[in-house]
Amino acid sequence: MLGYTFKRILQIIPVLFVISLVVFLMLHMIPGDPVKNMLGINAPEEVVEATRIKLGLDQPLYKQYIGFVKGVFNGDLGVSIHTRKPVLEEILNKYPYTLKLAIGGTIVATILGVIFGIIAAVNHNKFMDNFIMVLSLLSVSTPSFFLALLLMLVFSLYLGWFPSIGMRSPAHYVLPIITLGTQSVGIMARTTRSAMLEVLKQDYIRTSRSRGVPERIIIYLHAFKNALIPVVTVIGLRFGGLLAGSALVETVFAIPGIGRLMVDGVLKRDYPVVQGTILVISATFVIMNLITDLLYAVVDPRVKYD
Amino acid sequence: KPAPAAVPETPQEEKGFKDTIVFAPNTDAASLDPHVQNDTTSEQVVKMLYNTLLKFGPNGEITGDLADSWEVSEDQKTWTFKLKEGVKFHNGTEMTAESVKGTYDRAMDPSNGLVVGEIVKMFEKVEVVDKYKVSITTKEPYGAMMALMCNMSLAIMDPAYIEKYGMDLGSNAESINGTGPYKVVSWTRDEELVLESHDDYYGDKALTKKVVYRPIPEAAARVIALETGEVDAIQGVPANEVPRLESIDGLSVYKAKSIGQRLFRFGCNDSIVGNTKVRQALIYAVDRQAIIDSLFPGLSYPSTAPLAPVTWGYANLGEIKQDKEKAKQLLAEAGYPNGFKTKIVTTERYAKGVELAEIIASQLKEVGVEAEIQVMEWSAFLQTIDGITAKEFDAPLFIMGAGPSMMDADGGLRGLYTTTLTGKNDRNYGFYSNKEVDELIDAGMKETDPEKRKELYKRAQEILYLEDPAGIWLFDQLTNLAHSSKLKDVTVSPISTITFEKATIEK
Amino acid sequence: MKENILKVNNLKTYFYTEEGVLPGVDGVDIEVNKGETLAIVGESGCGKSVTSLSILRLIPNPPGKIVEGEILYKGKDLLKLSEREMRGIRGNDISMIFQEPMTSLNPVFTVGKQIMESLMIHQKMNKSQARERAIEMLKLVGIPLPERRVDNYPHQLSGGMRQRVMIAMALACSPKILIADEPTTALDVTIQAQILRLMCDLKAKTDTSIILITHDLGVVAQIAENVMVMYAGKAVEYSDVKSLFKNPLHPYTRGLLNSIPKINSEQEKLYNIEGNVPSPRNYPKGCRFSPRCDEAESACFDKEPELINVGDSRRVRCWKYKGDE
Amino acid sequence: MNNVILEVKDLKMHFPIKIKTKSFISEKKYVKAVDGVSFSIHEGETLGLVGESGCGKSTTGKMIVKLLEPTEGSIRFRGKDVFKTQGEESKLLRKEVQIIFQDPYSSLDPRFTVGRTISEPLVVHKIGDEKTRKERAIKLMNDVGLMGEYFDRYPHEFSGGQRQRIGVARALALNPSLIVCDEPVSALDVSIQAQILNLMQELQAKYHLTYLFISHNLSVVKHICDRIAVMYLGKIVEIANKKDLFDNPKHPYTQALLSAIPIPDPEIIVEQEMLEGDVPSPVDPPSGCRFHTRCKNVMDICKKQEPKDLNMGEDHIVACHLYDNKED
Amino acid sequence: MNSQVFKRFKKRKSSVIGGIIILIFVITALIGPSLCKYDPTAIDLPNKYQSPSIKHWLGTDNLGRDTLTRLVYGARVSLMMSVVSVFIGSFIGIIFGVLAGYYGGWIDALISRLIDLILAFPGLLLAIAVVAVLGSGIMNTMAAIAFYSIPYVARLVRGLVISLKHTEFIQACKVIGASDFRIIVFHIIPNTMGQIIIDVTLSLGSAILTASSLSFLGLGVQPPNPEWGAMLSQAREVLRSTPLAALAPGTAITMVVLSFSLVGDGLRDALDPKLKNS
Ligand SMILES: Nc1ncnc2c1ncn2[C@@H]1O[C@H](COP(=O)(O)OP(=O)(O)OP(=O)(O)O)[C@@H](O)[C@H]1O
Ligand SMILES: Nc1ncnc2c1ncn2[C@@H]1O[C@H](COP(=O)(O)OP(=O)(O)OP(=O)(O)O)[C@@H](O)[C@H]1O
Ligand SMILES: [Mg+2]
Ligand SMILES: [Mg+2]
Repeated sequence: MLGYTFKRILQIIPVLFVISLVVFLMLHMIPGDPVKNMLGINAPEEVVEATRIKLGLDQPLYKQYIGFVKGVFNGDLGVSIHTRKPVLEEILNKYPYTLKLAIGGTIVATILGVIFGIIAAVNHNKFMDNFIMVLSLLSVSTPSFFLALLLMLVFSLYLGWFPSIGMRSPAHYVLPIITLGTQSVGIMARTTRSAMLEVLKQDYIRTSRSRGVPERIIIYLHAFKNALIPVVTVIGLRFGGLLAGSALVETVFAIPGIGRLMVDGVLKRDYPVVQGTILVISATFVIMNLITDLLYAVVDPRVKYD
Repeated sequence: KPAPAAVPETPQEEKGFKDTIVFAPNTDAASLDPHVQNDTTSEQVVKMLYNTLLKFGPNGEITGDLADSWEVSEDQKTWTFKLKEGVKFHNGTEMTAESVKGTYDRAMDPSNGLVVGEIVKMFEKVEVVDKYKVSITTKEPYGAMMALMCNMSLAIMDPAYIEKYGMDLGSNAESINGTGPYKVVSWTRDEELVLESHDDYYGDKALTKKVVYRPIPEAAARVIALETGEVDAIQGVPANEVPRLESIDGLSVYKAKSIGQRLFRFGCNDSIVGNTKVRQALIYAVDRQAIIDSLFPGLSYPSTAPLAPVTWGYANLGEIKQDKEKAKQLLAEAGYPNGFKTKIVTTERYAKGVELAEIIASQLKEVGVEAEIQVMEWSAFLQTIDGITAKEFDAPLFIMGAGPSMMDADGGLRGLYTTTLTGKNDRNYGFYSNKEVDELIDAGMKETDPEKRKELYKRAQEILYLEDPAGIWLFDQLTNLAHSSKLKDVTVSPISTITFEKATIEK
Repeated sequence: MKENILKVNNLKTYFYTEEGVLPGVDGVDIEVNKGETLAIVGESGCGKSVTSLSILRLIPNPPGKIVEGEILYKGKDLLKLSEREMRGIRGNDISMIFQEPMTSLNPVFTVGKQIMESLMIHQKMNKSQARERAIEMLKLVGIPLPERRVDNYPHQLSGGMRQRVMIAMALACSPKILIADEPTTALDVTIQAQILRLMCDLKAKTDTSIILITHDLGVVAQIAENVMVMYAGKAVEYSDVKSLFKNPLHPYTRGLLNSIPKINSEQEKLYNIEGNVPSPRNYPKGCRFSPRCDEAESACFDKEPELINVGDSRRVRCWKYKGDE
Repeated sequence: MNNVILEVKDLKMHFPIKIKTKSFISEKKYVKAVDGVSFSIHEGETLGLVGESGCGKSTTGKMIVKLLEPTEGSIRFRGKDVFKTQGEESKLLRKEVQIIFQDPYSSLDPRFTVGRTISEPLVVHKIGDEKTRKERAIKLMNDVGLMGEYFDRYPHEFSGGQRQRIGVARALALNPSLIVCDEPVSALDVSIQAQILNLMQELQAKYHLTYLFISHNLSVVKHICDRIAVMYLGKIVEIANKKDLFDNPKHPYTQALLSAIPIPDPEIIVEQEMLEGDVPSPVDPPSGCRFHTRCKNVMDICKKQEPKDLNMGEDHIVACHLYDNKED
Repeated sequence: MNSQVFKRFKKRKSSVIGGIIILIFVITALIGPSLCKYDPTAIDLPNKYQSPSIKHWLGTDNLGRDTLTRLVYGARVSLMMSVVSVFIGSFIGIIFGVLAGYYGGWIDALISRLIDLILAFPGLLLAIAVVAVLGSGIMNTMAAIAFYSIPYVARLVRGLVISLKHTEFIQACKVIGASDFRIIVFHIIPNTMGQIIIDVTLSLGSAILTASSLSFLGLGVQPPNPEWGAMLSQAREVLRSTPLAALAPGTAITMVVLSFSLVGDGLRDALDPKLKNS
């Protein structure tokens, strides 16, 4: 298992390498000049040129890329064009927020989604099934920025239960996590539901019944443990989705997260920031998938890594 | 204006005041390096932290700030400033002539590639006369020199910090050492910037101990945060929310005149729009009042010149009312009796940039001009508008925000409307070129007699505004600030910066 | 004489589906004696599994429902028990093994845990007792190194071993009746032989009654005492095994016996029953075998025949034997 | 009758599989599904191939119809190496060798009507026009005992036996000479199985077909085949004609196999010789004779040395050390 | 068979209701505009931000345009956009998926790596990047959404094809000498359609959501097109003073996206062979 983990982590490197290359090329395809963006519309041409040279943006693309890769290996993601701060520092400052959001969201989504999915599956095609699925899909079907505003209105302004913006206390996390988490509840519920439906049809469930195992144990132990296998995959995938989707939620709730950093970076053509954030987000995603794979071995004895 | 300040002698807390003001701008400061900052959000913080040699008084008159007195040489080229003594930076070191020289030398060094370099282009040298006296020599006489010395970009920094932090200066809390009424305590980017009053401030000490900046990018969220009381003041209230907020007990909206104007500039390289009559026609086709009423009611008023009234050198040329007949007639004279097809380029970066374009397009349609709207993301917009040749330029009508931060006509007109010589549009984005305007602006720059200068600029404005127009000036903006009614004496400058050096907030 | 342990009377299990009501089992009587093996044979879809699942009330509902009949186990009608009481019967008094050893074991639990579960539920054993018993059971079914195998997951075992585990699991609580639904169909001949041998041995040892469901007449001949032949949801013939093979009465039984290739005799051409097995969606009127029957007469097409007692405890559902009564 | 239509020589099929090991590099291992199989089929005969699940029967069949390319060895059809032909010739070969699969459910495209399924081979080989194809398809349907009016029906409307007939008709469409039958009746009910077996025999006579009949059911194989090859773990252990094999099985595995068959007659109590244990994994087959782990007659040599094919007369070939000395 | 699917589908009430809602929106998109008396783009400044009235059932927006009219026209834009983009994305995804699944080997390795790569990429960012490269606008938004959905479809199809490839009927086709092209076009693709349709239905909803996210970032559809996401995003800052201007498009988006999900789920239940006979 350890060897496997190590091997998988090594495998991540080429993936990240290619991702960084793709990001790099893509970014440079996007029209827009980071220097002008930074210096503002009134900046004189000479200053723009001087700055460009200073930032090394006048170099041929391949040299810029090599520089970037070299930097990465030295733990240096470059300096933000916009804020002049080291990208790594920016990311390290902001990543915890996003990570907390995404983890919180994943936990909310998983717990709610799994419970909903089981209830729906057990009541297949009955009222409860329909009701629960509509309920859990409702939030996914609402644009997240809109949902965020609605939640803020209701829970911060009208009810005064939670603060509206920022991330300064645990209470601040509630609304953003709910917004982000509920974006995945529907998918988790759907996956759990169909996994449960499928598992409940399996022969071994019939076997358990034939042995007189109480239905409760069959559903929550025998069936659920099997249904968990596809659900675990989705947790991994959704985690990546949450990371990416956090940009909007962070914007509305004024959270200084990495998602916003990334989107702002694209909008400002802050190449180093975009490269850095994507690298980190992709790495997280890939690592999350690795964790899911390892979790597999926990929930499914048929999977063995060594 | 907010009510007068509370009596400053007694400690604020005892008198029922809070010691912290929480303010939500729409973005975080990009940089707190006076030489680098070039946006309002950064500038207003820089203003809390630093001082310039001169400053604008409450009525637009120029008074001394770090400089006590100043004089200019016979040839109008050498300015000597006598500095206040005993001014302390936040870290306790004294501000001296060396500080001024160190600061300006950094600005003037082209290898630093600083935006401020453009502003100090006319400086020839900066010399220390004695510990509290410094002289600046310009290459040519410069009419707007005093206004220039008020510019926050020329705020005085600590050379030791310049040495220590180089280009990182102003990118984090530790690297900031100013003379201003507040100093930085902590700065978590995009989350929180905490300022604390500077005990050794040479002027009137700040009345509130702490000012916290908490940027909220989303306008609707900003309003909610104000309503829940999580923040005491917010910048940039959506115009349509103003009446509602005003009607809420305990909230107020403060509006101040500013240098800001919104216009759609002409791309004079365009074969159709290049025609003066066509441009005049388009100007008459637009109904400014309707636009204001629908998008910025109470937050703007129709422009009356290519400069806002608060700008030095402004000449009131009157509001241009919509006149469709005249527009059609001018179009006919220009050879387009049935109108033509054109394009409006806009960006969401400017408030309601898209809606403005939509309305103008619909108003142009009424005189037969079909305008397609192209909305661009800011970076792409910059790329299409800035630093390209006439051949590449393809924006017959494009949105612009203007306002000279020096509050002087020179800054408002020179770079923007004088003929470019480089082949690229530099700052004259629309390739506007009028010989007379070029001459007038050049003369205005060199003239040091204020009255004569005003005359020159008046003529230039007449040409730009309507005779051979450079753009459709729509409206002059008010700076608005929605705040808790307990917050008093916020300073809002004509350049839209919001500062709290005199502000108090009741419990 | 023979102690009757299970008696099923006129069992009818229908499926209420979108295509209408499907009579999966449509009137079946079963008698199982203590220590004996009853084989149920018949073609695919004739209702063998539904019959066995009905006995344990494991028919998925919806769509299935036992609409009529009695299932008397030791005189108690299982259909009248509460779900809770029924759970006490399942796995304890009557247990079942299924056709697919590959899919009938829960892949995420060790085989030991699965065997132990029944013991802990029914015999109220604690963990260590149950484990001990599980190991004992594994040994009983001939699994080498049972102490180690007990902690294996199903996927670590071969098909034959899994079927042994299934048997161990079914026998763990010493049930009175073991229902085996095609226990060897998925296995290779050599493995099948092992499993059948095991079942016979166990039966002799534990005096368990077995209901063996199969479509392999060879298997029937080897290990059953009594046989019930099903066709299209109905039992068409009851007999002891020797008489059945010697003298099949129902034309279907006869056809079935004739159409299997005999290993120990040469045939040029196999006998074949023309036509297809009818689908429960539209069973023919009259005798359900009539459309395929060589000997069908007009009466056969009109009216469903009764079960006719033909002596020696043999019963057959065919008009031909009407007169013999 | 005696000319060889298909000759298989030293056929091997090793499927690569990745086995993750403790070290970093995953070791490449192989499933030796077929590991040196040789036999030949004569024109018009039926050769049976029996053996336990996973011993490589289907893999052999698939190589013969070119669904798999062997790792080693050759398959000659009427003298031509199947895997060396190209272009037109290869296309012609395709017509000659067809296959019938076990599962009547998954071997038909659920979205194709019966008619389309049966005429598809004709379309592919551009034989005839639409009208003649339909005529031919209907004739084929009649041949296999399906009514022409079923032409436009979909597979799900048929029973398993009928579907298997459709599969047979499709295989016949191109007038092949050799048909590989991969367990064509093992998914069918006994009464239907008899129908299909009879049908196949009829068709063989009518069209002078040659069959390679793969099955694990010895009774069926005995019924339909002329000669029988017994496979164990990727190798053929014994080939003989039917009578020889059943009357006089040489290989201990064949003997065990035969005795394991339940005889549908309660009067006959066979003295079963039980095979203990399971079939070993084809990834790491036992050394020497692959059967030695389960063989009742195992000798020392069996563990070390692989037995050679021995001819016991009358084309009765067996690979077993028991008969080493009997070779002359 | 289809009638069976339909029957099973009908068993799920929420899906049926979802289907009806979508039908209503589709009909609205098709014939609604001809019933509207207002021009969706005609600016009427004096009448901006009106509350609902007999004249303007859902009030007006910031430029005095009738919200209901814009909603109705928006149905056309939003639905068309999602359908076209998902269709294009799926089409390309199917091609890649089939190539990877059917041919295996290095083609598969290449395409699979590519898919993994794109999937490891924050999805929204991908859309942003595409729009940033191409510029905003309906066409480019569609391109972005299409691009965004390619890897998902490709991955799905690849899996389906791999399992289909080993089925006996595909093997039978090979044996009769059918070309790869024939096998792919006539046998493999039609047999993946059921799953693809489920996937497409589910994607249709997320396409509308992606479009609205892009609008939120100022990268969406260009005015004066009444795309729902753009409408919502424009009206969000006046959510308080003129709630309907935001609630109307917001609700429309939620309803349609939800309905697509419900229909997709219903189809999955109805088409999934594993869940048959339930
Ligand atoms: N869950 C169900 N829903 C609908 N019909 C069912 C269900 N289960 C069984 N049936 C029907 O009941 C009939 C009897 O099925 P059963 O499984 O008992 O057959 P069988 O004799 O066991 O066949 P096999 O030999 O294939 O196992 C079949 O026609 C089948 O279609
Ligand atoms: N594509 C493949 N990749 C890897 N292994 C394979 C592949 N196909 C078959 N095998 C393996 O090769 C061995 C022989 O398989 P094959 O299908 O030929 O057996 P068989 O004799 O037909 O068995 P059955 O009676 O179960 O059909 C098995 O162990 C199987 O797992
Ligand atoms: Mg059954
Ligand atoms: Mg096989």
